[in-house]
Amino acid sequence: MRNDSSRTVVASSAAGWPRARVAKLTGLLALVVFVVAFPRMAADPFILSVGVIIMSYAVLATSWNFVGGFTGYISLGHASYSGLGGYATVLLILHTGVNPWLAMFLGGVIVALLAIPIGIASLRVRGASFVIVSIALVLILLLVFQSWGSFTGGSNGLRVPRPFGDEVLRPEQHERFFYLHAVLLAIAVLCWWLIDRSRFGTGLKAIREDEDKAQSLGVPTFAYKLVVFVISAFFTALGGGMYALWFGFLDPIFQFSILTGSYMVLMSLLGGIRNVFGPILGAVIVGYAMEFFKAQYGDTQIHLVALGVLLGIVVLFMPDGILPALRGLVIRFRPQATSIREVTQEELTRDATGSREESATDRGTGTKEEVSG
Amino acid sequence: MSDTEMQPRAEPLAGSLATVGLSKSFGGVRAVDDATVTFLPGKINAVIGPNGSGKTTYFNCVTGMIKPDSGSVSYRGNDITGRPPHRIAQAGIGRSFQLCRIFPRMTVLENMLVSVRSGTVLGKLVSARQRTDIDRARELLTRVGIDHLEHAEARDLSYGQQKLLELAGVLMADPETIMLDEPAGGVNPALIDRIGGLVRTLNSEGKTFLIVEHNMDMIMSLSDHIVVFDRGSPIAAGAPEVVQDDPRVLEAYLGV
Amino acid sequence: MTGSLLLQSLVLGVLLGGLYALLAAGLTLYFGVMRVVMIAHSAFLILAAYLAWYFSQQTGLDPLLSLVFTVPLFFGVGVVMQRLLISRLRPATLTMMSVLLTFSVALVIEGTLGFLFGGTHRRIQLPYAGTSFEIFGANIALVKLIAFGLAAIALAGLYVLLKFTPLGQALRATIQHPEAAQLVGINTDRVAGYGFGLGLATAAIGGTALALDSTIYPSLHWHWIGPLMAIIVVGGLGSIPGAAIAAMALGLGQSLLQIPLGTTWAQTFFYLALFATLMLHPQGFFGDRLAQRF
Amino acid sequence: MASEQQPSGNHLLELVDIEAGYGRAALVLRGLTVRVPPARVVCLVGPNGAGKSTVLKVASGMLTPRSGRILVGGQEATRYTPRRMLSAGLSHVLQGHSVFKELSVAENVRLGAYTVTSKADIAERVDFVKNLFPVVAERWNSLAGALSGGQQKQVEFARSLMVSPRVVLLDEPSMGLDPRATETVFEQIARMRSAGTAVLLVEQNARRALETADLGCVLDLGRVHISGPATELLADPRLGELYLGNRRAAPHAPTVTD
Amino acid sequence: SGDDGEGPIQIGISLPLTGDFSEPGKGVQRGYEAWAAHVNQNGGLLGRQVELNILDDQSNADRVATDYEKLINQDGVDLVFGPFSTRLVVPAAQVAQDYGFLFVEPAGAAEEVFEQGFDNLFYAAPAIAEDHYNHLADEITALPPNQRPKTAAYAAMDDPFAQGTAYGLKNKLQDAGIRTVVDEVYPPNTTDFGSIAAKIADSRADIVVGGTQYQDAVNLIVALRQLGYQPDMAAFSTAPTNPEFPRAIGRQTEGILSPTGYTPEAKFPTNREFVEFYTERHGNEPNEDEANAWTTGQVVAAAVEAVGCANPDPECQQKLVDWLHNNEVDTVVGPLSWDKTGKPQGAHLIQQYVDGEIKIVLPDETKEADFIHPKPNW
Ligand SMILES: Nc1ncnc2c1ncn2[C@@H]1O[C@H](COP(=O)(O)OP(=O)(O)OP(=O)(O)O)[C@@H](O)[C@H]1O
Ligand SMILES: Nc1ncnc2c1ncn2[C@@H]1O[C@H](COP(=O)(O)OP(=O)(O)OP(=O)(O)O)[C@@H](O)[C@H]1O
Ligand SMILES: [Mg+2]
Ligand SMILES: [Mg+2]
Repeated sequence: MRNDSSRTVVASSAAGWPRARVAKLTGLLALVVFVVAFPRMAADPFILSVGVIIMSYAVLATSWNFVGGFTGYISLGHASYSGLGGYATVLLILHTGVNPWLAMFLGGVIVALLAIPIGIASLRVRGASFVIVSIALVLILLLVFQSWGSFTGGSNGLRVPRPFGDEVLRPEQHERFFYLHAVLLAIAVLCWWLIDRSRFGTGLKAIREDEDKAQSLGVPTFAYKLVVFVISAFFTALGGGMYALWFGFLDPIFQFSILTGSYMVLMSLLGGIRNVFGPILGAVIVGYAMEFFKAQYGDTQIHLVALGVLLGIVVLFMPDGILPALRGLVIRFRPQATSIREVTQEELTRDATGSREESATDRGTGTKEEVSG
Repeated sequence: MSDTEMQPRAEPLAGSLATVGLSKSFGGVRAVDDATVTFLPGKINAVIGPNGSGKTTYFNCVTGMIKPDSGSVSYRGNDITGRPPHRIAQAGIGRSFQLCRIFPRMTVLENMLVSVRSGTVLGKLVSARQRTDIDRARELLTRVGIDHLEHAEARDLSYGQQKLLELAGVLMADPETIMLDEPAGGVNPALIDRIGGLVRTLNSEGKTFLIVEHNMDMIMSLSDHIVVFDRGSPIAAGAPEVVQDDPRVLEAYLGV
Repeated sequence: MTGSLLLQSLVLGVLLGGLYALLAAGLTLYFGVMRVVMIAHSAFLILAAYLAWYFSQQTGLDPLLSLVFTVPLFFGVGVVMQRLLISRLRPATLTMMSVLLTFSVALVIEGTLGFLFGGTHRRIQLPYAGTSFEIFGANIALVKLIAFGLAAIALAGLYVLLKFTPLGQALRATIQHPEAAQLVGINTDRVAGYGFGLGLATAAIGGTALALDSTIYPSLHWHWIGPLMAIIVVGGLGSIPGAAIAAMALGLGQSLLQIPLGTTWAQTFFYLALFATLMLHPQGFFGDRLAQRF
Repeated sequence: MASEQQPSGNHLLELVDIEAGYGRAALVLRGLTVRVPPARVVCLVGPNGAGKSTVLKVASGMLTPRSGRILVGGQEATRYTPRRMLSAGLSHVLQGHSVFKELSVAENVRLGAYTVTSKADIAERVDFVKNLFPVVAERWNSLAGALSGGQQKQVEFARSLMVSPRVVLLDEPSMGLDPRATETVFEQIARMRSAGTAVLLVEQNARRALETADLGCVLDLGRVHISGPATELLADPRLGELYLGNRRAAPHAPTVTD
Repeated sequence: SGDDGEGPIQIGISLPLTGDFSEPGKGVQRGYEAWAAHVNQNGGLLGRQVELNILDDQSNADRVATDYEKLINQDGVDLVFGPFSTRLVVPAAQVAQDYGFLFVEPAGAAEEVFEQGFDNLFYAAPAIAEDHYNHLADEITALPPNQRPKTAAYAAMDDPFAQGTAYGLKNKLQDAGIRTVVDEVYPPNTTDFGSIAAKIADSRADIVVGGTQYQDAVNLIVALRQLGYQPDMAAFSTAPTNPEFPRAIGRQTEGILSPTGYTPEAKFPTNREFVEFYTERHGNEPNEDEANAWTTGQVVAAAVEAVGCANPDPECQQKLVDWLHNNEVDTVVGPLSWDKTGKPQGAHLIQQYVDGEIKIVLPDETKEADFIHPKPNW
């Protein structure tokens, strides 16, 4: 009656763990080396400036991913915080004359403070409503910053004083900003990683899956959401502030644009929102693709079409992002394995009746983590 | 203390869960209607009643998922009416849902680590998952017999296994009072026995249970005290043998 | 401010509200009924507007006649889009992924329009563009009235279709539980396709109405997304009467507020209304949505 | 069991040698054969995750099997869509909650008769189910999603009664129902049988189901473990311990191990 | 690149060929290309051919900066010309400044552009936005008291250029005692002008002034007509000079005023050559955008010829800058000279639709038709 061969046996991969970890560490190290060496390798300041832009994208996407990746709340309006961060930084410099870096940090803090009431208002709703609110926020800020010319410079825009003074030439400035962005990115990534591993992160992921259930398990969901929302706004604002210092000019139309926010979402999803490096990979791909499409189809609107098609393909065929898709590919080429050890009713009953030791040898094998490395 | 009569309105027992005059209506439907109930601490309490008699709504009101229109809920002498669900959970009341709810795209182990008994957000942020938590999660999974699925994504589990996972998740926060909404619904009879055994063991360790169930075999063999709901109000309460023969119960519930 | 200005603003507000209601109707449909966040809706509006413009440009006929083919065309496109794109999304992540998928569709439409027609601002030249008649001292422009009429007809039709026909019921059933709908004999693929087609058909009408009294250009759709989204949230996601009432209220409000506040600050009214709705009544003011069950 | 590979004419529903699974994942059903004769109730029991619901999904065309044949009334129906299955006379009630939550109870019930064209028939059926389940009549105009879990199940069952097919697939119809409603459901199943309908029933309330059923199959890990007349299965002590649960919740003494 | 006398002179330009500013952007492109063709036909610059390297900035400020970065660093251009739109000029000028490049631009007309402290920037047009209506202001203030308008309504797009034009006139008319009864500023994305028009109509202002670009002017005019408002004078920036304008408005253009920096009829020495050359290439006369681009070319060419160098070396570029600060250049829009900030010192012409044709009516020296006042009904 009972058929033993029906149980899928998965080879124990006790040695798999360290190997996976070594691979990860090696990858990380290679990444760091690449980032450090990039400015030296860049053929000219233009390449370097593209590098700075991609870095900035990576910072913004990673910052976005604090909310999007953990809680599953999709904000299409994160340009609000990068824009506010940029303006806060520059207005602080212009009006109080503080050191630009201090201004950038204070800008981040101010935006984080602003994010508290915004979060309280907008995190009350989920799903589609939240998306809409986030869009509305950008549009409202655009109107305010555009109209309140006396304070924000209005549609004339604001010119940003150069943080390093005039003696630092532009290529040199690119290089410095590349590293500064890299440092900010590293901090954001570290922070994301820490949260990912913390109980707080587990609570946030639970919110993403089932908010009410999480609350019934004692997770103060609203506080959790708010905290991560503020963290996200803080990093996004720092990213916006740093970009403003580098770019040197603020125009409300470009600061508060739905497209900017959409790019953050696109980049994160493209790479994979459940992975620390997903948004970075996404930023690199999108940044490169935009340069590529522009170079290829620059003076027609075909570049928009190309970007749209790219995005559509990702959504349809790699909905979890590239990193998970790649991992899926790796798994598929490994020997057939399921993540679940199948158990017959008999074994279950036997387990229940206390013969634990006997079945303990079977247990702990063939787990998902080990299979996927 | 007598099992057979309903508790007097005024003084809920210290250490027990009780409601006084709890009511909740939706539109014209009085889902819970002036429910005054006291549950016995340290015992297995059952809540039975026909479909739509307000059992789930009652649970929801007690655990703060729904704000009651009137009445109060007290737990261990504290008024917990209208507190948000997570505060109630942190006060030591854990619950499961009628339609099994787990976190589908998290692994079984991660599911276990969601429970929060106390601590600030900041504390949770700083503290990485502690070994002790993981060990405890593993122990509970072993207890419900799904420890071998530790790294599987919860959505890959079969219905019964998900039920067990939900139960284990509730236990993770080590609540003193555990409210289960139809733990046996859709579960294989062999597993029902297993759940029953687990409930009994935990009860002997001092946990209080409130169980909503339609499986009369399970209720009758498991519970110490039964509260019968009909049309939103408790109509009878007492020991299984007593309730079983109450004509009101027979009429309302068993339709005899 | 004079009384006549007030009256004039009222009239303009009502007419504007009608147009908003039509433009938001399709969004409500995808959103409330199908859980799809259709960012591309306004891009389709602009596409329809371009088709109307192109039609009248090429034939010299009244742009309204273009409806004869744009409505069926858009319906068909909607069916195809649902079948080929939307239906491939996983239900669990539908809301989120549909944002991106339809965003990409919007980019493609904008890019194609830009490619074909350039970035030039176009305006249909109508012999009756400036025609208006006076009622109680307020001027009503003929084109605005036509747009309003189109909106009223389209909305009423949509409402009846959804509420009182088997298709409407089947549509709602399909969205709520596709498997069960299939098992009672509903051709869920076809029905979901029809639902999407209907939404796009309203975009065809809305776009044409829009083109009657406004210049159009490929990136115009970005400017419509915000106000339309605000309308459907205030109206309660998924409620067509709700969207219509909210559109009317917001249109009127905007029109009246413009007198004391000016255009810019009056525009923020939409978003303030949105935030107020969320604070006071998150499920929107007219949505007959189910209270959350646990 | 495995020897009866040939379709035989006198069954209303036949699943022969079915292998099926979800997506690219491993097989769930591994060569399973189930036959339902006319006017008989066949009950599938088995542990959670054994593949019972999957059997029904394959039978109703919701899941295409990777191999094997499906016959309805002796006619080949292997790659039918659910709608074709429905018109071939097969109806399926899903496990769990499948009411249309934001439609009224009335609309839900009426949608059950989506394929029925005769207005009179529908009206008659509506009266019938209203009588059968008081809650359906009482809450006729409420949104179905507002009902309690058990009430929703009743609406669902009522919805399935709006048509009278030749073969009915029922996936745990008694889950979450109170004893009275459970009885009603089993009575209806018996009525269907007397009307000549073939019923394939999946139940976790195994003892009660086997009492109503004519034939029983025990499923485990995607295979038919044991099958036979329901009364025999009920009497089998090994099955009792493993699959049907103990009548009295006795302390779990280790009994069967091999 | 970089060494003189070798191969063609590379000129880097970024233009909004797609996106919101693509229409005027393409006009500027035509102008630049015509200029380059003309120069090359006539022996080039310093005896070298010129070659344009035009990138599309997609009407986006981020892109425009990246573009100049690319042109200067990767493509190694010898000279750069400015992009279109005030919004894009400042970030572009910053890049050019940082690499020490001369930056002559055809379109950054708003006052603010010249307040940023750039010393390499020159606007290649007769006047900045605020001065566009100067001739009209003079004409109005000179009208006999009984004909002089008493009240004025202003509606301006919230855009540095468009708003600048309207407010330049507003300041002058207010000083002359003409009351402002409506002063509306609307965001660039406004498509519904009903309410603005209602306010203007309700005020019954004698004149209406639009600080507009194209689409908003058209929409505003239609909305005003729908409300039956008939001013004595209606002036709109930019839009009326667009060839699409009469088609969009229909026959009701009569009497509408607009400032322009250029007219094909202008009698400046090089203009006839330009108009002929351009008309031959494109089959129609050039517009303001094309003319401004051509002017930019002329200005840079004059400096290059005078200084005798055209390479990215900062020394050469600085010489070009210095030369332009100290000299006047003859262009198709007249002789141009600049103050320290790069602001030109001239004024715009005023055009008006007369018998369905747009004609210069002010100032008197260059007028092609008589100024019509009051304007006929629309
Ligand atoms: N949609 C699905 N995708 C992937 N795997 C699935 C899916 N549905 C079910 N499975 C898997 O198929 C197996 C059988 O599932 P099925 O639902 O048929 O079990 P069942 O016998 O009905 O169990 P229960 O009694 O819990 O309802 C389980 O291992 C389950 O994890
Ligand atoms: N969110 C809601 N909106 C409207 N009515 C509701 C809601 N929740 C519950 N009700 C109504 O309240 C009553 C009690 O429902 P409840 O779910 O508490 O019953 P129950 O005792 O748990 O039933 P069951 O045994 O079927 O689970 C029902 O009549 C139901 O229709
Ligand atoms: Mg219940
Ligand atoms: Mg099942």
